[in-house]
Amino acid sequence: MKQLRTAIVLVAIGGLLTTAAFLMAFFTAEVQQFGTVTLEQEVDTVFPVAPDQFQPPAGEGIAYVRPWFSQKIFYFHVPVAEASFLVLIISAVFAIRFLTSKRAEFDTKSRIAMETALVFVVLTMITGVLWTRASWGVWWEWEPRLTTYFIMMLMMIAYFVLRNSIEEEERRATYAAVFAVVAAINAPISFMITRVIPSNHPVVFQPGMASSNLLPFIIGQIGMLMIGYGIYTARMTEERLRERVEIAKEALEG
Amino acid sequence: MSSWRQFKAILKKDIVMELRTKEMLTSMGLYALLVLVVYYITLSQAGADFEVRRIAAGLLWLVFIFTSLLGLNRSLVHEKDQGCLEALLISPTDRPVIFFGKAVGNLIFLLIVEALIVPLFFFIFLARPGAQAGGPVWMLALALILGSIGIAGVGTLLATMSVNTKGKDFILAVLFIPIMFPLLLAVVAGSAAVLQADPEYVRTFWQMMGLAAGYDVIMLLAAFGLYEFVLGA
Amino acid sequence: MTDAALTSNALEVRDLSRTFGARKALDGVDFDLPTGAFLSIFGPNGAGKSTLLKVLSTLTPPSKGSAKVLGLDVVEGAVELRERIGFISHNPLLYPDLSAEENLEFFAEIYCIDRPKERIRELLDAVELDHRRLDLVRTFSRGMLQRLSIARALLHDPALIYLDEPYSGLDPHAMDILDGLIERVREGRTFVMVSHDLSKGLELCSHALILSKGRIVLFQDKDLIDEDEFHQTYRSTVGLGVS
Amino acid sequence: MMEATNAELYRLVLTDAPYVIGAYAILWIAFVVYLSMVLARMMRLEKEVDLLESAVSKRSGE
Repeated sequence: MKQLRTAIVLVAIGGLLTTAAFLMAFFTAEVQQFGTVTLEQEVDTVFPVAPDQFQPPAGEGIAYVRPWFSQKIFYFHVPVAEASFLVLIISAVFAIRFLTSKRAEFDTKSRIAMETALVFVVLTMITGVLWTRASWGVWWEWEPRLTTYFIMMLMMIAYFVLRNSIEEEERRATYAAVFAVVAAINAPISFMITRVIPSNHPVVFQPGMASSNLLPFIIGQIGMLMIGYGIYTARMTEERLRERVEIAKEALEG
Repeated sequence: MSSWRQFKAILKKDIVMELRTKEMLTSMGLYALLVLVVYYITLSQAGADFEVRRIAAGLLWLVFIFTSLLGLNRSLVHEKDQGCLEALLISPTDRPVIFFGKAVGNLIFLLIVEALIVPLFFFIFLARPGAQAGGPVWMLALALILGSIGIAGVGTLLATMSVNTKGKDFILAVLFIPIMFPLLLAVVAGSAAVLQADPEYVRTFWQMMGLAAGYDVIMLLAAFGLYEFVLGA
Repeated sequence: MTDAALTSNALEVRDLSRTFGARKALDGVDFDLPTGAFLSIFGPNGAGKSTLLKVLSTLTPPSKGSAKVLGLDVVEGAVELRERIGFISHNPLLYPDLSAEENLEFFAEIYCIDRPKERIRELLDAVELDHRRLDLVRTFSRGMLQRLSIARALLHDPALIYLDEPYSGLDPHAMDILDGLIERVREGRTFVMVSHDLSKGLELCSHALILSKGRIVLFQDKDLIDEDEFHQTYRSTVGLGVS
Repeated sequence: MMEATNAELYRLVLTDAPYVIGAYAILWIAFVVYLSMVLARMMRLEKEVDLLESAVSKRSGE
């Protein structure tokens, strides 16, 4: 089981990298700022005093910069989200290869990639929801990215609903591949169009971002991609086993 | 041009059949009217000072998205029922001709239903004394046409798949609505801009129409390219 | 056409396979059929009969091997080939909400036939439906539907006609009419029929083919067929397919 | 006195902490659960394959 070993190694390294990113996010990454907190009097604290333009009128207390802890979700949320996007595209590429070659293996690959993408999209949704709750105090906000991922999740669920409703194997594979391609074209359009409508989702990834922030992000991203590939490999191994079972059963039954 | 002749034949056949049975138009039209009744129930609780105009665009598109599901399904079931699609596939008809024949037919029926429902919707919900006037009608018509093109094009592709599945209507809705999401967002925003006619609405409108047109072009190309595979399966 | 005349084979199937994953719908099918022959294909359910018909009628490409129909490759010559084949199925392939004439007019346009009016009149006469030409197909009986469906298949005067279980669901009278019609149009045409009905299939055919699990079990000239032996072979393959 | 207000500052700032930790926890738990499900299924399949394939080879050996 060479593949299974590959999968385990990938997931293990991915796990280490994402854990490293997690720790770095708290210990080495620069804490980003999110507004100010005003206290009645000056206190002895590590929190820096806010710039002058945020200070209340004299005699009404002093404003401190508020560290933005919920931003730490970013080191996980964004890698997961980007990985989900990438895996969806990979699934669509396999779908196109299936359509042009009609070989069943590409259908399986496309399906497993779609399943991995669905796992990632669901996780993006969950972390996104927790982020909105932490930052804005609400559980759900119809804002562009959350909405896009919601739509992506619906499309991926629709993909599996479509598969389940067709008996004939080749037709199922073809329709699923066509839908995967349509979904992969549609996802970026949704993403773009939800952004055109004004919204308040933060753009955390700014060009001037400190390298101390960039490093854990990149490490987290690489780790997440490895986990994604590990999940994909593990599922493919499972599917191959399943095929062997089917072939053996058929051979036994005549 | 033989393709042109085949295209006309497919379109003419759909129209003759529809004029004879009036199946699609009555079912779609009636369904739309029923939705209007449900809207009345919904809005009756909103209070007298509620501005229906603010949500009118969304309500309008809601009717069309669901009635179009009904029509798309019907239009492909006709082809599927007696195996006629197979007869077309075995004939020397290019696959894109079949796609455009069906899609244009669906577009025509959808536009007819829209032409009936929009004035009705306007008189029931929007024509109140003292209500502010919206933008010009042709702008709304443009939004309706751009939206309907996308619905008919992508819908024809998805409906051709869903007629071959168990539980066709449900599958079509599940596939269709998420795929339609960007287009709906654009045309609802565009129609809302026209209906509310806030200052600067013309700019928003054109921006949204640009997005809708872009979606139509991309998705029609995709549907056009993928239709052959769907027919081949 | 010249190719077909040259080789005088209507079908040339070479090592044809149609697979999907581990499933083999067709597995190394290989045979020739002379022009003007009537081939009956038998086999249990799932033997690959309809897949073979689909490949030969250009609806699905082969996974391996090749098939030439009327001298044209089913993949490369698909468009040209479609103009020369007709299809009669147990489904009428007609629109119920159009009249007989309108149905034929529609298909005449699809096949881009010159002077469609005369051709349609002629065919409706031939299948004895002239008096019902303005009636909706919805109101037709099963036998009338089948007759009209033959008229539809003959519109473009195809050189080769596929018959997919044409007798299923027909009453004896309609079967007789269908027999007569097939007999009348048989001249100069090649036929390929898929059937469950052994006696009917044997009666009409000039060549018989039995498929089982995507492979050819038997392919014979009718004159060489010993009927008892044939039934024996068929029964054993069907029996094999069931267990 | 000073200590109290500093603590207050931390309290104000750390209200989002549970959500951050929660997000990480859910992610990890999800991965672990999903992968162990896959592994469990795979182990079962492995047994089935062994059983079936030995049966096949036995039959073909006969």
